[in-house]
Amino acid sequence: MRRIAVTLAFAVVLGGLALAQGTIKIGVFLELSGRMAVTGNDTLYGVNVAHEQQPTVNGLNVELSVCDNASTPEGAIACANRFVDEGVVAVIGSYSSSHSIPAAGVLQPAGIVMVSTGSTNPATTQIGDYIFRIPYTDQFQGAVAAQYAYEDAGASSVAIFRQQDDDYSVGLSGFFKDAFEAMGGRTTVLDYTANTVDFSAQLNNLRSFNPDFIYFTGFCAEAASLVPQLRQQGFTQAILGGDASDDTQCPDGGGTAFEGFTFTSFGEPEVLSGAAAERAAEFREAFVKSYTLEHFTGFTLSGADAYKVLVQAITDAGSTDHAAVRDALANLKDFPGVSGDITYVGTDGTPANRVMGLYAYQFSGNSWTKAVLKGISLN
Amino acid sequence: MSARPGAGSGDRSDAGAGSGVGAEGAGAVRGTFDPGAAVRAYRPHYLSHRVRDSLLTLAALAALILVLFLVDGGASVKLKQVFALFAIWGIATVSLNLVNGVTGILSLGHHGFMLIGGYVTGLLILPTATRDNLARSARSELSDFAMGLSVENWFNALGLDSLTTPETLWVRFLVAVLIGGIVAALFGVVVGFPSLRLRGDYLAIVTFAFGEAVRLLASTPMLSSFTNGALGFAGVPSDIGKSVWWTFGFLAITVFVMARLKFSSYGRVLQGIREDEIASEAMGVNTAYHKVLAFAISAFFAGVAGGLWVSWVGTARLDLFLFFLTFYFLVAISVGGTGSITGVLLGTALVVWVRQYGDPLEQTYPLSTWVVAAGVVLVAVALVALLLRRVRRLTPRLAPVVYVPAALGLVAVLVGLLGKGMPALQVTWQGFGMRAITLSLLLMAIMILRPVGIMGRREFTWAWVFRQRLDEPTEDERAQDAWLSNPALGGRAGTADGGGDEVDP
Amino acid sequence: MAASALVPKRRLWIPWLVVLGGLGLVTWRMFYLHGVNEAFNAAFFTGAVVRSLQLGSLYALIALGYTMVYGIIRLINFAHGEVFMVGAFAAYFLFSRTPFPWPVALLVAAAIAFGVLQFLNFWRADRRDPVVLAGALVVFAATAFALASTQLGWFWAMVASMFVTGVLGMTIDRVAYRPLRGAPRNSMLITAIAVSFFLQNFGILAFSNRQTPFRPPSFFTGLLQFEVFGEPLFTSWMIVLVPAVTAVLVVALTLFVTRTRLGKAMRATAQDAETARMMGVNVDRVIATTFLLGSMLAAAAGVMWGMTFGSINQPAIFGILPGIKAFAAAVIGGIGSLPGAVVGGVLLGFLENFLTALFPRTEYFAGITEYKDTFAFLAMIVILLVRPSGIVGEDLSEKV
Amino acid sequence: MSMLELAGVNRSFGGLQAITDLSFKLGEGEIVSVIGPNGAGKTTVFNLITGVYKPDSGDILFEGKSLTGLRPNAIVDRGVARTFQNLRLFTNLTVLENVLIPQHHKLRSTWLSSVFRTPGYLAQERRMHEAALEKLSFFGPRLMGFRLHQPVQVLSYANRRRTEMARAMATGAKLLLLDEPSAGMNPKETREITEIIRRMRDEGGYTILLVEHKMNLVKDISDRVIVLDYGRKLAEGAYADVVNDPAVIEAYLGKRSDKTSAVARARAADGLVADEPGAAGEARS
Repeated sequence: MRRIAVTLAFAVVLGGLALAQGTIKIGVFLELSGRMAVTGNDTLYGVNVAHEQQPTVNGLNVELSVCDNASTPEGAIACANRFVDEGVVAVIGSYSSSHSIPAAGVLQPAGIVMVSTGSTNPATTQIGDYIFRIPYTDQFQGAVAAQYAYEDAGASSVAIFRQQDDDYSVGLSGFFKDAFEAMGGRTTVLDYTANTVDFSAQLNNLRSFNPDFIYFTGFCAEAASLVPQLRQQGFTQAILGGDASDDTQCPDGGGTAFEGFTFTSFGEPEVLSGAAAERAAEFREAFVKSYTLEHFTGFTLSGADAYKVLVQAITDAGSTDHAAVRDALANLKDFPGVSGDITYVGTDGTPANRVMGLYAYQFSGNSWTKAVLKGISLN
Repeated sequence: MSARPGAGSGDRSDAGAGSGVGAEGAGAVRGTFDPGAAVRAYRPHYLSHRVRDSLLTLAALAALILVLFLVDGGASVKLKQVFALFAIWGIATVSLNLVNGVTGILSLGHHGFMLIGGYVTGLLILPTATRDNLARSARSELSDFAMGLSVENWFNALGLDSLTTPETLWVRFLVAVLIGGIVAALFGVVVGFPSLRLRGDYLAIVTFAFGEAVRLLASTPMLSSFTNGALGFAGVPSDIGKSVWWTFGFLAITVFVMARLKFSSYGRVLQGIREDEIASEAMGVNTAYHKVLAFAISAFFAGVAGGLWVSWVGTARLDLFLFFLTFYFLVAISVGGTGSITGVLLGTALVVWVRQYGDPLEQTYPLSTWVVAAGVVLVAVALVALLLRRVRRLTPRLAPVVYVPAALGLVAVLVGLLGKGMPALQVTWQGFGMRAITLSLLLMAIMILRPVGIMGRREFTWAWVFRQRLDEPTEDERAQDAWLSNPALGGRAGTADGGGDEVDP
Repeated sequence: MAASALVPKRRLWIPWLVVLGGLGLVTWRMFYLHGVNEAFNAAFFTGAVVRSLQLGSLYALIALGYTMVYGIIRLINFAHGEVFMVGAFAAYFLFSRTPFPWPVALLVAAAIAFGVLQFLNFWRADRRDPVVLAGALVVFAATAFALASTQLGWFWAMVASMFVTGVLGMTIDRVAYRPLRGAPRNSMLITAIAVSFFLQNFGILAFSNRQTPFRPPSFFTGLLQFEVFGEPLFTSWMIVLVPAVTAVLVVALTLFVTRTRLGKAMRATAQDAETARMMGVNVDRVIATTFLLGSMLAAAAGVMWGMTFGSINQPAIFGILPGIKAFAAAVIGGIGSLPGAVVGGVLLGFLENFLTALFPRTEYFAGITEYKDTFAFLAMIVILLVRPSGIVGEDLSEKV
Repeated sequence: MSMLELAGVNRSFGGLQAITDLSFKLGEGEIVSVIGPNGAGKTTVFNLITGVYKPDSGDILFEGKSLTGLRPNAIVDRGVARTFQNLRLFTNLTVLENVLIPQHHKLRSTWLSSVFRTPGYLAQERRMHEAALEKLSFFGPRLMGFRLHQPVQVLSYANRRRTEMARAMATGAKLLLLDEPSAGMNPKETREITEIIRRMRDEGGYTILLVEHKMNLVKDISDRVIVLDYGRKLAEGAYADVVNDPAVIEAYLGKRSDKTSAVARARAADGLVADEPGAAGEARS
């Protein structure tokens, strides 16, 4: 009888608490449709799983307000405006710099914290002090790649393939070029535009330069045409790609041409070390309960961490005040994220020294898989 | 006073009215016609309703300002920016309409002009802090010369320090957007030149090639010292582009200029070129000059729209200026009414609405929902077709175009509703690109069913609201017409045919 | 009247001068380049020529569809690039997703059988002819069975994709263009743009929103090595396959247009649709046939494009650039003229490929590769301004 | 000095010699008709004079100055305007607008002052309206009143012809080239148009060159007639002289030895000399 009474009382208290509990909103805007929808959705799944793991903060329910930016800048702005209207506490998103930057232009003046999950363009966090990101910048990636090419691959002359109408590619190839030339190597940049399929002209230029290493900074769509053509025309040099090459469909069309194609990308559980690796593996287990493994990429971890750092910052701030959340986030130090430790102290909103993964495509039986080579980072 | 051209009043009441009827039976004693009296008796129609029209226009403007006031002060930031976006795209569509609708040249390179205006404006108003940031950044491709191009620097050099404060951003923006427009207009002249030799679809393709080539060239080393290549520049001040008042102010100026132009002698000539270019030339019209002029004016306002668009987004980037922009403008113009400024604004509102509030269309739904939706659309198509056949009195009323979609649609609805449990129909499917699909289907439907668009070539006028027709004969005129056709029947006015076409004896 | 007054003034030596002068310049440039850098040897230039021919053949196949439609109804079929895209995707599905489940197989087989029905129709000229109906039925049964049970090889995938895409072309004509016959040209062009946008986005909805791998048999993609003057020339068998298939299709098309009744009706309609109609030509059927043939050629180009370049890009952008460039090729050659499309396509292939091989990046020169995509547009604008009828086309200017 | 002078004009299309060594003169205030069988090159003459085509050789002088090489609009500036055989009106525009457009080339205001409706522009616009109404009133009340605001496409064929003539007059040209002004008109309307052409000369002071097939119209108003055949001038002179010229009769009727049937010859002769076939209809009304 007494137990029943206690249980009842407990239930009443709990129920009352639940009723009294307010909700806070966190905005999520990602490329859920349009040309970047694959990565956008993968990221959203990561956010969702992290949300399931930590649905409350400071005793308040967190409600995700998901908005699709349709992979367009004006869609991103529409989302940002919606968040301002809804009075969200903070915003997660977006994958592409093309969409993060316009939205940051809305959120910074409105004083709302934004944590980008995939924007690697340095300009994003330069917009203001309310803008943060989870990944490394292209500067970091370029430097890591240059170090790899020069030291591990022993290259002294590198041909860089650059998509001239894409800022990610232009930025990354520039940083690589600077870092590689600073080490004493020679580079040449070969430009192409989006949707190029016939690379003969670029290969003609390549022939006279005759490099000993090739760095590809573009996207899968073009790599899928470029790499087989390189091989067909007798270029046997090692090729390194950036994180935009991270897609197992990438090598699918080129026969065996992609064998040995390496690329740097976001750290997956295997490349992380110590506690971070365990956290990531744990998260992956949670992830496969709701989604299939093929959706688990570095961007998934990035999305999860964006949610986690925000929850941590709101907890630290003890309130949902925008400025307090920002201050708490800016003071975040050694946060145990699933994609590695995250520290915002003393940075412009980009976490310090992140770990990247070095991967290679391997042909196994009937399909291509992504093989983990190692985790790399700047020494 | 004799003819007062459709010109005097400042409002748009002279829009469709143009000028009016008045020669009511001027000396219409049958058989005698005094030309002098007819000319003297001519009087623009709107003069009789001038006060009413002005008052109504003022009231409408006041209502618009009230709405803007509510939107500006209201809670929803999104609504506010949708309004601003409507105004910006409205400037672009109304200016494209000058070439596409009024002059009848299909221009597909409007996004190219917007790109030019946008980049120029963006570069000129980039704040010094952002500029320094860019200069420090390792990746900037901007040359020092381009870095120095800043309205703020110019004002400083001129000693106008009071105009370099954040509060006076609008002054700098006005200067920048003016320069952006002028540069775009210069390119408009350049693009206008092929129009001297080419006609119709060839010209459309050349303008299309221009729009694409501008974007491709903007990222090459040739221009990247000004455009910063593909990187573009972030941090363009958004205060003007996101302000409802400023954007609607620019829209008002654009509409004012375009409406006045359309109903001036120049506008008539441009419409003449649309109707028949060879005849225009044979009537002394310097078609080359006027086509280039139309391109230049249109490009100027496109440049202004580009500047505002860059300001609205806050960055100047190449992927803001893809061909889809011109496509949406084309949808707005064609759906609203080719050549009609009010119609074009209507179309723009529709396009902006679908673009900004159409996200439910692109969500993930089970396949059964999609099948039902497709079925409903097909049934709607059948109903519209049936209605049209009724209105146009076509037989057989139940043509294949009616029953085929109807049958398919009904089957789809039934399958979707009854087969809900079927595993094949429970697969979820995301409606990628449904907004664009909707708009392109709408465009197709409009082109097939009503190629001139909802408003046609008409403008919204008060005379139209009050059903005042200028082109319908008065009783006297009807009688006279009948007499002209056949004097023997002259007495009985009612027998003459209303259209007034002569009936051969 | 002097007889000489009747002879048109034509300076026949000018084209020859241009061609020979150009060849001379090219030869000089090649020797110069070889002097600058040993890498630019005969094998290098031979490779550039064959690759130009390969790319040019693909452009030519697409351009034929533009030129045929333009010749018949004076419409720039903006959606043709997207038809090409659908052709590539159809082939992809037929090629790597077969065997299909039965309902899909029946649907696809119906489309193919309808296309075949049209072809039998060319021959018998009556759709109710028992031979035609029986043929279509046999094709329907056979294809349905084949699609549901086996995986198609690239050749049969290409043929099937050609029929599916051809039927799509006819459907576009029936639904979007036929109601607009006689409407202003601008309305038709705007509709074509709308169809193009529709297909792009429908492609995203239905196929995928990312690039799709196209797995050609490794026989075609593997490394193939020749010796040219002792220097190795690396290439693959596609270099032979593409021009060969193109040549076969062009010859077949030419035979069709010149030798068959329907082909003659087609030429008559191109000359003057009204008169052709009065002479008993079923103009609508001729136009539908034009769309069918043009779309089939585009589908063939799509398949070979996928095989050549290994993957096909996402539907929203795949068709745009090849489509527009092929249109430029058609204009360069002379729109409305079949040989013109082939000449223009091959010429564009050489412009994009051989020209960049002639001006590669050297120590002293940054190269012209960055501007490669604008060549087609620039060449088209120049041709339109200098000789609007194109290289081999006839004059289409308006009569007063 | 003659107003218009063609001196040895030649023009060929491909291998076809459309106009061969054509010379004639036109004095001020004259009404001259150009007649000839179909395909004789009458419309080509108009196209050559108005600059649509350039002559291969020879010269066209208007008031002593050469017109060759000028663009059509520049030729209108000089004072030569035309109508078209198959009506080229601005069909979606109103009658009034159709007659205002040809006056635009005389407008001396920039587009900006037309946007801001400066007094100078408004005054010109008013004058343009007056002139337009004046030209339209040439045709009586038919094109006045509500018709001013009707789009041309709803007008009857005859009214369109009239609008086109008014439009040509409104250019301010001194020389009008009328290409079959009475095509598609019934006999009553043809008589009316004959009268109007005469009034255009007498009251408007225009010099008129016309191409016409209806011989009674030609007979009634022409001061002179020029006969073309296969691009050459067969004959020139007063109507009565020209129609009796054996070369002209041969051009129209063929040679005696021709196997043309008597009926066909009679029909052709009907068109050339007799009143037109519509005479019966006229009697009925």
